[in-house]
Amino acid sequence: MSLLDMDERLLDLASLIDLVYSPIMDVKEFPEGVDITLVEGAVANEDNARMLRLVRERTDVLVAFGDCAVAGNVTALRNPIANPLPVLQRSYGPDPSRMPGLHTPDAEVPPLVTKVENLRALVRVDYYLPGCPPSADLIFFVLSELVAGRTLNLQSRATLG
Amino acid sequence: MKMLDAAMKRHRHQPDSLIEILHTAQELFGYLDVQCLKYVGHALKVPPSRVYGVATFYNIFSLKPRGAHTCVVCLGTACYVKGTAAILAAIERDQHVEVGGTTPDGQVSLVTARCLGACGLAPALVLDNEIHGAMTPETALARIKAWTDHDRG
Amino acid sequence: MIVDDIAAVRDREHAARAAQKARIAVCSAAGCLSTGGSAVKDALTAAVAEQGAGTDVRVLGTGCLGLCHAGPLVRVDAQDAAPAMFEHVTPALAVAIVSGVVGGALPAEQRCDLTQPFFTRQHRIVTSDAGVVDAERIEDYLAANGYAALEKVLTEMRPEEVVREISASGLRGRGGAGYPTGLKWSTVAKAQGPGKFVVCNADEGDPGAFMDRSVLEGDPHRVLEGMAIAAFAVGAEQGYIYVRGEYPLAITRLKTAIRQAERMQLLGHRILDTQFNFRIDIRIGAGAFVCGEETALISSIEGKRGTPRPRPPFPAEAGLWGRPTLINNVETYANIAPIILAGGSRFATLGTEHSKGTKVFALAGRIVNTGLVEVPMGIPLREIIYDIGGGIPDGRTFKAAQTGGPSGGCIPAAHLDLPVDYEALAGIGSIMGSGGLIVMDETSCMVDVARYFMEFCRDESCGKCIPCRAGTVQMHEILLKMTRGTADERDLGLLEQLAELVTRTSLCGLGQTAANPVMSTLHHFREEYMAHIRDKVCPAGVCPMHAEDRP
Amino acid sequence: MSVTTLTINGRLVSAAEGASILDVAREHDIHIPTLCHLDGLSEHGACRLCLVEVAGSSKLQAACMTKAVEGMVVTTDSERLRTYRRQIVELLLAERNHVCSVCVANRACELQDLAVSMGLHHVRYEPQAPQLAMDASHPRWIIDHNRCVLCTRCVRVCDEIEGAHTWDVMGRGRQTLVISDMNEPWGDSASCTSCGKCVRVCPTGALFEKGAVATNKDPHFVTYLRMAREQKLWNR
Repeated sequence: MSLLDMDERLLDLASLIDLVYSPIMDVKEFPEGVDITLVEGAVANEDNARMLRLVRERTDVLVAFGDCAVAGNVTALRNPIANPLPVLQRSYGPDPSRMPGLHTPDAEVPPLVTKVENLRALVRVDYYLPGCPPSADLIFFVLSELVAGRTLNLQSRATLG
Repeated sequence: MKMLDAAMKRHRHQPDSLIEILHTAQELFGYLDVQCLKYVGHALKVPPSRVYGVATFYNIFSLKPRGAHTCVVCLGTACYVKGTAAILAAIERDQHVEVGGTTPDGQVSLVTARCLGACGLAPALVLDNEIHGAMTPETALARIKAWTDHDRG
Repeated sequence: MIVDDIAAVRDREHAARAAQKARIAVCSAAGCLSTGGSAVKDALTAAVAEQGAGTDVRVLGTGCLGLCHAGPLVRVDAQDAAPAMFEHVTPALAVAIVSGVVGGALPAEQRCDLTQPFFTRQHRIVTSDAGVVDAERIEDYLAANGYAALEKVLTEMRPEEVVREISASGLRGRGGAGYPTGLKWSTVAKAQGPGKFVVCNADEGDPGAFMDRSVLEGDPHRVLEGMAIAAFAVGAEQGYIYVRGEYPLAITRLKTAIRQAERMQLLGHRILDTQFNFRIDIRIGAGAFVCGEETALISSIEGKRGTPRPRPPFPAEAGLWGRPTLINNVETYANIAPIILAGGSRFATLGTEHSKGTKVFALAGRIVNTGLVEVPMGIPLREIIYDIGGGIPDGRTFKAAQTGGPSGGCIPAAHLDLPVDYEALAGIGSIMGSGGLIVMDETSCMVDVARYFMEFCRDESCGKCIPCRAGTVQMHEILLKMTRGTADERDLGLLEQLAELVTRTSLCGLGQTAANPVMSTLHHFREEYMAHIRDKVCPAGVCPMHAEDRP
Repeated sequence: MSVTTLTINGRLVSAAEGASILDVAREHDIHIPTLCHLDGLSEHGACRLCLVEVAGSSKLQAACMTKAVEGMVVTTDSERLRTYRRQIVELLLAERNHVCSVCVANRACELQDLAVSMGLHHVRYEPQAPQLAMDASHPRWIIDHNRCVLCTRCVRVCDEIEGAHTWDVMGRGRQTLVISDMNEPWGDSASCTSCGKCVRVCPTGALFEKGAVATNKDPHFVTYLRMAREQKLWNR
């Protein structure tokens, strides 16, 4: 959402990029030969892990976008408990029929991983863009720099949280 | 309690004798419970949080009661090189007890030591204050079984 | 008690000895006791009584006889006969030995060859009383010229002369770092103010080290005498011995020894009828490795959590309760009396240029002769391991020698000819340490050994400063990943950076040396690390090399 | 009072006798990062962020605990020091559960500020994610161990200023934990006077007021109390 906070600056960016994959686009398969990918969210289930590895393989510059991708953040709050099941039971009640697919993973619902990881734990990350959410100004700065082919140096512009 | 009082008196209730007094208390009662710690702190004029801080800093002090028997597995380098990890694992498996814990029936407490200084006899265990050297998983389990068979009848 | 009385005790003891046919020494150090040493001693004593040899034969419990793996050990010193030693002695053999002594023909079985290099290559200064002095009898220590050095110091020397003699000897701290003892003494001696303290660090914490334990158990008076001389030299009247709680026998023997010495006016008030007063109290450690670090040890003696504080100020200026405090370890104090008696310059003839005297090593691990040895400084490592130690058992090959415990490093075969002294060991990334020497063969994995020591440091970190508390956790985490085959080269880079951080920024010696085992194994055995990281293989076959449930 | 002259980062500066390197640096607007230090409390010397290079010494020295000495040449900022400081903050962030986005002290936290000032955007170390408790038994305040950095400011202020010594530290190494009395719920503490000083000196969101969002704390709070008590000076 904070992408949209860039307001009219989005139009400037739009003229410089081709958006080839996004959750709001009807593209099933992550394309090859992508220049820049912003990955948001932590790795919480096996499908996330598979997807992340695929993205890494097909992307030139991978940016961990937001605190969850950078550090696990809220997604990783369950890590001290080690096993996701108690968290689910606490949220959805102990009755397994109320959370089909979670007790016994199926094709629809990928199994949760025991420990939520940030992106770096699984793949090489080129840049980190922290913030929960990152500010629109910062996103604009990062995208402008990367699109222009410059090496990103955030220094003290960004903060976790 | 009388013997504890006597020990504290011998040290003239000096706050710096705290560790010595905790040694005495543990010898007398087998472990240090909160009531005892409060009593000692009060007598030596040491704040409760500091007493607790000291008692939990040192490995030898136990705030939980120990089992009837104590098995200390040496994890010193010489013992490690000669396979003490396998002995520890065997005891944990066989007796269903983790390091620092006591078997459910209160018979055997399992603890580890940094080094017993009996490296010439590695791997070494201390079974109820007696050092046993050149142990194997089998001989260690046999020794522990001897206790439990005897006591569990 | 005055000097003449002490001389009388010595004379009586010598006379009694001259009348004895033989002395039978049973090793009463913890090693032999654990293999049945006390039963052997009981059997010997009973047999002597039964055979009516009470006046002819004396049975004594002495300090470590060295060859721990062959215990219980019994040594027989008969008049007009070469000494003999028996190994793996049983109560039955004990009876036979006594019969042999009485009858004039010792049993031939289970004899220990005293001409083997294990015995002949040693040079005993610190351990010279083993086999001669009964650890629980002050008379024995006196008969072996014990407390003669204290007497000499109190009656013939001025404090600054004592310090000068120790400086001239070139003695360096035997606790690990090797700080010149004389320099330390002179700093404390020069420090102003009353109420100075002398502390003996007997918190022998390095796993694999039991030299101090043997000295305390076998010859406690020698340590007390060393401390008393130090107290005289620096001007202290109160001493503390900080002993590990894990050494109950050493504590008992020290308590006995202090009581005996006080009774003979060798400790306490007006020692040997001079103006010198010196009292020693025992403080029992409670299981914290960090308390071997001197500022942490001070906190612990003060009854607090054993956390260190930054130096300077050094304890020599502001130590226990803010007073100037001299802290040396057991072996250092055990060297003092011999130096005073022989003279500092004589002591300095032994050893290398910068490392004088002898060093006691505890040999353990994959070596034939496990036990306690005392060797001159500068002896090549190869000689200790192959000649004295008897080499590697079971036809295996030497891989590394670990010295200095969790603060030290692993020395590979390429450096076996290195002379053992402070500088040489430091030069190859290890340290002399307190004297633990653990030998490893090809069944040990160096990555796993590094992980083992890091786990040790992680668990023994006091938690005060961040680099040590959290840095050891992360280094252990990375080493664990390596042993599970889940580490990559990024992790290796992180490990090396963390090693530097923890070494350079930690508050005390524990943290500052915690990375040594990692750095030394990385330096000497890098290919083994790479096998774990790149090929996911543990060449020694020790590491599990499979991940637990990770995504 | 005699004056000492020394060089910091190439600048010749003067110092009052007995002043620490940190005191002198601050007086001359030379910034040295700190965490466990707080004006008015005894020095702890444990965070190691204020380590500086002193010419002639092979070891780095903690600026908070090292006295300024005549002729001393000090470097407070170098590539090496920056690397170490950054690593230390990273280690802290990985040690417990510092989740800025859901923390009451977000944007009013000294740990977060340190990270920002170092341009630290991610942590390379394995997050330890320990399972730690939160104690909300006190009627006004909460202690959340997930956010504690073990600076012991609370322990020191409680002991040195309030005189209650409710807080201390238990365990050791990574098991170290700040406790009240015999590791009892804070709300049950017999020694706590509910003065709230501990909350006011906490650099992170470990000690916080119920129902309130933390704001930046007054770094001179303890100095003020000391001045007021010892010199009867109440000018804030």
